[in-house]
Amino acid sequence: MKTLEFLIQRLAKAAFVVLGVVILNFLLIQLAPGDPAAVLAGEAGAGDEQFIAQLRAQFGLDQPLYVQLLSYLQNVLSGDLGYSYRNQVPVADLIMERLPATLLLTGSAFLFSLVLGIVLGVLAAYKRGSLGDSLIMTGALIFYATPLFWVALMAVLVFSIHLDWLPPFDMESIGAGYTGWARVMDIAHHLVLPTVTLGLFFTAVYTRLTRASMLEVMNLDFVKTARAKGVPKGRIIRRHVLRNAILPVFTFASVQAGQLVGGAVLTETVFAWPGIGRLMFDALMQRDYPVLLGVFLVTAAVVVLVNLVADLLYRFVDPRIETAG
Amino acid sequence: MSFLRRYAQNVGALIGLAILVVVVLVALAAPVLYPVSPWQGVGEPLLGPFEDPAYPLGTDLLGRDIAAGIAYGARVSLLIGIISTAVAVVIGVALGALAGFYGGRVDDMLMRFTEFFQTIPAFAMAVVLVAIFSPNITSITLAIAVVSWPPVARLVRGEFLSLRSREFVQAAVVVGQTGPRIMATQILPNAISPIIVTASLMVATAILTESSLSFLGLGDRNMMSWGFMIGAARTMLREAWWLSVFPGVAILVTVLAINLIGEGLNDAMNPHLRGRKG
Amino acid sequence: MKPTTPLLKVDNLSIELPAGFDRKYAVENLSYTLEAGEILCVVGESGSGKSMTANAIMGLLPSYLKPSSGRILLNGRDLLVMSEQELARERGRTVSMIFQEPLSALNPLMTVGEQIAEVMLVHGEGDARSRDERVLELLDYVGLPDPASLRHSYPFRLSGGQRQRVMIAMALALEPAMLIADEPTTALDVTTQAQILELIRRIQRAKGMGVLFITHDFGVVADIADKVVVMEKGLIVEQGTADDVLNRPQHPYTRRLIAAVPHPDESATRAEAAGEPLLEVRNLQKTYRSGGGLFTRPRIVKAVDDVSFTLRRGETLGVVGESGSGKSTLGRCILKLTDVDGGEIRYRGKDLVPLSQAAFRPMRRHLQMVFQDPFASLNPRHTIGRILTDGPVANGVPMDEAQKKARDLLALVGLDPSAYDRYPHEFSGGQRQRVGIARALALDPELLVADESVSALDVSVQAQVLDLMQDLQKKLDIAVIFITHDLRVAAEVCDKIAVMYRGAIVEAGPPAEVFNAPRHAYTQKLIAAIPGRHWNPRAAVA
Amino acid sequence: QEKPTPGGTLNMIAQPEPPMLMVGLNTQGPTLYVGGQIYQGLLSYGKDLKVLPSLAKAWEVSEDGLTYTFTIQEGVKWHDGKPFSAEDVVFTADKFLREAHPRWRYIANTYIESITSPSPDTVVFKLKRPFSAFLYAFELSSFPVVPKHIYDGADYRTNPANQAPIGTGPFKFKEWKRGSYIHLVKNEDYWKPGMPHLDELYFRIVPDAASRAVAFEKGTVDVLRGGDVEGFEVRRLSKLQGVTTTTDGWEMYSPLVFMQWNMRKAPFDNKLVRKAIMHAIDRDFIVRNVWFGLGKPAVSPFASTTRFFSDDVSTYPFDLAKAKELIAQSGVKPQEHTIRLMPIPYGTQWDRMAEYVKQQLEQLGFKVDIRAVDAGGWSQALSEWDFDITFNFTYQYGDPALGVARHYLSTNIIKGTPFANNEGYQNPAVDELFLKAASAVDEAEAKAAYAEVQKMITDDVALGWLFEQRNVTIMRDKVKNLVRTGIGVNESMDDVWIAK
Ligand SMILES: Nc1ncnc2c1ncn2[C@@H]1O[C@H](COP(=O)(O)OP(=O)(O)OP(=O)(O)O)[C@@H](O)[C@H]1O
Ligand SMILES: Nc1ncnc2c1ncn2[C@@H]1O[C@H](COP(=O)(O)OP(=O)(O)OP(=O)(O)O)[C@@H](O)[C@H]1O
Ligand SMILES: [Mg+2]
Ligand SMILES: [Mg+2]
Repeated sequence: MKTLEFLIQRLAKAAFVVLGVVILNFLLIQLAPGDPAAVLAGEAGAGDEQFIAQLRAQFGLDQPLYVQLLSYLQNVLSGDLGYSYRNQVPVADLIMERLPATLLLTGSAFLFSLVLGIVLGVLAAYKRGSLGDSLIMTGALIFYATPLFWVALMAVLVFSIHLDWLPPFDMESIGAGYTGWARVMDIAHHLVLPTVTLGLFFTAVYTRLTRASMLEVMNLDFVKTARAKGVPKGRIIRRHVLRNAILPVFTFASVQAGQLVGGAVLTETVFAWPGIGRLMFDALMQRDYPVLLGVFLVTAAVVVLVNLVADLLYRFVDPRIETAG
Repeated sequence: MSFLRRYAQNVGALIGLAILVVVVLVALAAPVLYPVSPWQGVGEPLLGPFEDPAYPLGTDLLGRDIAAGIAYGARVSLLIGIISTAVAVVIGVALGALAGFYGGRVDDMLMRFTEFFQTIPAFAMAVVLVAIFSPNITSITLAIAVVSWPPVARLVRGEFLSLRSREFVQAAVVVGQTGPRIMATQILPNAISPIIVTASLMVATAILTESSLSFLGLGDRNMMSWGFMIGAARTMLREAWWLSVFPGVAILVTVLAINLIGEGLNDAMNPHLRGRKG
Repeated sequence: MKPTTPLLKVDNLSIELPAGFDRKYAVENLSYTLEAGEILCVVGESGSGKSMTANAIMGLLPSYLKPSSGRILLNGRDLLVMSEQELARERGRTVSMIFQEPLSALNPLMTVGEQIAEVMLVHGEGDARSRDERVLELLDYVGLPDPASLRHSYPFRLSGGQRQRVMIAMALALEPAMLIADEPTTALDVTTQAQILELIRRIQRAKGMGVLFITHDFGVVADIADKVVVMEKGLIVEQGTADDVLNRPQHPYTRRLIAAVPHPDESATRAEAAGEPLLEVRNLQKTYRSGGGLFTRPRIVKAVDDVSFTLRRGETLGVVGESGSGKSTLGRCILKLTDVDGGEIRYRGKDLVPLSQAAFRPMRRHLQMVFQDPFASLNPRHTIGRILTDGPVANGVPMDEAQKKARDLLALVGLDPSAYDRYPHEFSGGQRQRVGIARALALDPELLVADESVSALDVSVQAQVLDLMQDLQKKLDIAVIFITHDLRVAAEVCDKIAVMYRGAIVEAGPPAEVFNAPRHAYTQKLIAAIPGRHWNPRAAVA
Repeated sequence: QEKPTPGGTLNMIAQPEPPMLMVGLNTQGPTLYVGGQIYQGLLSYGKDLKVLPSLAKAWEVSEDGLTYTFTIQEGVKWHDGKPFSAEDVVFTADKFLREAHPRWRYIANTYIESITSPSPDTVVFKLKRPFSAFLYAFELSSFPVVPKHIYDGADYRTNPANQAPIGTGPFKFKEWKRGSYIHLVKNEDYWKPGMPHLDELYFRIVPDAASRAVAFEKGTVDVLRGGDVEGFEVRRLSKLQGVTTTTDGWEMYSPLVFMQWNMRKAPFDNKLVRKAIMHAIDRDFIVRNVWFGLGKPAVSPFASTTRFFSDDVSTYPFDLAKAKELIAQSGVKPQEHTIRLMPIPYGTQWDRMAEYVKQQLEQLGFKVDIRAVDAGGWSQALSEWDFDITFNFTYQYGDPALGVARHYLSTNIIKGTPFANNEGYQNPAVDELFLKAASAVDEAEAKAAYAEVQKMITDDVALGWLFEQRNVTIMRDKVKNLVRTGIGVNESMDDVWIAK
């Protein structure tokens, strides 16, 4: 019952936040110079006033701002994200076509960075002060400090061009016509570089966080209790420290999940990954507002959802939550 | 000054500080070292590093000196990093302090507002802001500030929330100090160390963000920045590696240094977390 | 006729502190023995090295603290030369330990049953089923209700006393020969403390264990000790049988400690303070509501329930009661640090309840407070001078005047004038509490609320601060509301005592009356639980 | 000649990803590239700009230059199986393009009297007055023929067929995975017998320039169109083994790059300043270092590849001293002017060029502030005349009347569009000469007028002509017959084949 109530409350809050994000962005976008009609005219390589006026009327851009906002909100609430000015396709179709790619990429980067980060962080904390610790932490620091696109360029140069191990871009072998398992393997193969590129920065973050959290928990009283019970060090780390230390890492990770989508803009650009990060960037450059707003709405919804799921999991993992409210 | 001593005990932090001092000096001395604008072509185009001793890091395709670019780029990167962080910290501290100190509905409202900003991926938001306000140093700095304040606000809120109920704050209430005064003189000084630590890391992130924006073609075209240099030369990576490798290393080293400093500050300011070597 | 090898023999143990500490050794040349079936109490002030010996025995010292000389012989085997693996085998099996803070000493993410079973598991004892049975048995043995369901609970669901019982059950799981208890009852209520002490004594007798019991409370020592070791600054200053040390203390330090033990002064009956009532509290109500949502009812706590009393100038009212009884809330209501749900608080006839914060601010100077924690109540970033002048300046006193006053106050509370420019961390706990008192006095208040103002201090320091407060009160004719959980302290310093229980005052009267002839059942229970009641420290040092 | 092998897949790059493939509604480069395989123009043009048949197999111009009669191909079918007829051409010309295509609208409204189809295989255009460039207005980007049965009476822009276009071309639309690729397959019912040779076409979407180079290098794509990769990559890739390059196939467009300044504002209202700027810029340096030799310094507003080009014009060789002297003469104090330089947001080479121009203008003493904008901002600023100086380029479309005149005619000073006379150049003599040349029935007459006009415009320095772009098409050797006409890779690839 409590969980259900929690769920309803959180969903209401989530809806509110997403709506807020949409309004905020809608207003923000109005500040941009140039409107979609001008961009389309520019792209068409020609255009006269009549052409631009036609487009404006068609997009409803000749309406006053509040009318545009209201009708947009109305549409959104009824599940209609509008029509892409530039592509002349429903925004929802466009996003749905590209969302899976981004979810796959960010999801695997998230898992990759979380798992690797935690493993490395635990190792570093366990071997605190050793050479291994120093190596891990130095590595983490360097990946933390390296621009993502730089890693991407280098990775392509080394692993695709020189070593020819991994495909440098695309999500799958186009035109190869793989199906079933072969296709899965093909996509997995293509997924490696972008995942690692996008994930390395966060791996560094989680490594550092895990290590700090582990060290902090190791200082807590109950660890001393466990030692006093005669629990061996390995078991103390696994059973007592790790579980307690990982919770803050998870919390942080769930908040950070959204940031991965931001990083995906760059990764998708370099790796020609057909995701919504790139869609957003193109839509922005082309003033394709409905698409831009749609992407923001969907990413906001995804982020909120991820946080919600994380909170729910948290309630199962940490028995204290329920009373803390 | 035990704080300084604790800081000085941390070798990494000292190295970081030394590097940053060098970077700052280079930034300050740029106009003296390279009196000609870094945009001015001075040598043969596309000289490799050390091909001509006058241009030890080589030249780009317009014959501009890479070394000069890196020196001037230090100014821009540091400027953007520091100012955007300062702005973000001011916004974050103001909102976080109000939310944490007054709690209740004020807190609710401010935190909802913060959530709007946190729900939008920071980098995507920065891209949109810069594109909308057209890329120049002001819009870039502000965009980075706008996307980086929420964590500060949350942090400060948390600190204020917990400090608010501390006895010395209650004592200030009891002796009759007013709310704003208590926030400014009693609570803030005690919340300052985590803020400084966070801020130092934010400077590093801001430098990275600027470079990523430049990479996407959203940099200020009048300011020679490291990110711009990489962004401009990235497609030439294989033809002329030095164009992007040197600024890349500059970013890496600077961000690394700032990080080391941040961690050093963190360790020095939170003695109980200090890891002892055994 | 003693066996040749004692259960535990600490022989000439010294532990060096890292550079930069105020003394060279945490403990120095420590020697004592503990026999099976004996309770050895280690007493001494905070920082005297009590815990350090216990940790050394368990091999739980931080890695940078190494015993520099001496031996710790457990059943004749030197623990200091054992490897970590060997030690781990001994811990929990031959020697167990329980700690002061029962919440943080349990893993928050494991059920208590799992945590108890783990002791047996890591020592390879029994199989899953037999361990389960043993857990139930143990939980029952330490007096926990409904073991079958309780073992699936997480620690946060248990009360402090229950958690401490879990700790004890865990320590007993393998029936060790020796138990170390490091201040196991300090975090508990007197009533709970009494139960736990009783439990430990019972088990010790039944199992014939040797117990090393660390405490700073002589009352506890008087109740349970067979032998006593008194420590000061890392050194043993006196040791012997309980009777010898308690009743015939030799060392001046021991005598000083014992003299400082609060003890109700039965003889003194105070003159009823006369004059105008300064503060009248009538039917005060305060209810906390928390949580609650669409489907759940909020948690409602009546923290202050229909409380009324009158306080006159120069009078001291002691408010006592167990944790959570609403004492602090009452104090907070009077100082308007929280809003009130009903009733009146009349200060000089004027009701404070309806006043807004802004309207009340000018009156604040008359009602001041001394806080509990001398460490937390002083802003670590302000100098003592700033701390003392902030109040007057906020109330419109010119800076130079405030500064002069602050210096006077330092002298008044017995601090060096040089304290003015120093920071709180440069002072000891007792000194800080003096600063806290000076801060309250800086505004010339008429009423002082002292919420557990001495609980965080060592007994001897506590006695000094109490003396100071009584002294100042007489001198300045201030009314004091003295909040404490320690009946002995209240009885020593108060003119009147009010006993609170679940938000209500269940009994009130002069200390002698409350102490000697408690009427309410709760008061009776409270008094019965006071440790060391049968021992008169005054007689010991007379 | 070798005999074509049938079959095979050709991989190419669509960069940037086109908004749609309906050529009638969007004439962006990639739209034409992909759409050109689906739709076809009425005519096509050779590398020498000779008029070639496409959907029209024959054409006739009356003596007075007022009547144009086209005979269309027989047996042509739309991709949905419906027959193609003259009615489709009339619909395209009179309704669809008149409404949706700004360039055609201008021609139609200015010159055309009537469009009729007297028989199922002929279309007749009657003009109000002679228009010598008329025959050049029928290639793919100017006159893509669209199916009447699908668009007549429906809203053009929201027509579902825009998503699955129906044309007459050699390839049919199969699938478009946005952000990933566009897939076209062989049109089995294509009207040229035995064609196309290829089975499938893939146009991949690879947003990053470096990745595009990698794609070619690794053999993922077989063809790089001009602009797909940056200049220095062209140099590197063309040296690879088994790779052929050509600069052919751009004759129809012959893009010419220029600086566009706002002549309404100081200091650009001063002719001497404009001349000084021309002298201050080393066009050779730009072509060599910024564009890696892929171009030719421009001397005239007309591309040297076009018919009416004349080199008898005022020239402005690189000469900083002369430039400074001219500034001194002009009376303008450069330090008082901060010039906003707005680069066109089309890639890094354009940015480098902006930086070079900035550097040169600063040598004259001006302060220069580069204002980076994205495509939206650029269009807007240019359309609203809110700029000091920017870059732009023009396609020639085979005849000055179509591609060049629009930038200089004072009648074309229209707010709200980025491709008009945005600099605000006004010279009645120029207006008149352009008009005269366009209406000339006699080619020699036109030539004389155009020569005169080039002289005048270069002397006025209406724009700052920089260079003629030489776009390079890079392909694997196995790709045969790719660039055959003056519209290059936009031409239907019906005769393209891959050697085994
Ligand atoms: N982890 C530690 N690192 C360094 N010094 C320590 C540490 N723990 C204790 N000390 C020092 O060792 C001395 C003895 O400390 P110990 O904890 O044994 O005192 P205690 O008698 O148990 O005091 P309390 O009553 O406050 O628990 C003190 O001076 C203390 O400052
Ligand atoms: N801010 C609060 N919100 C909700 N409940 C509270 C709050 N403060 C106190 N309570 C509850 O009110 C009751 C009385 O608390 P109070 O702090 O007055 O007790 P106390 O007698 O001072 O206890 P202690 O001796 O532990 O200090 C307790 O049950 C406590 O849990
Ligand atoms: Mg201790
Ligand atoms: Mg209390």
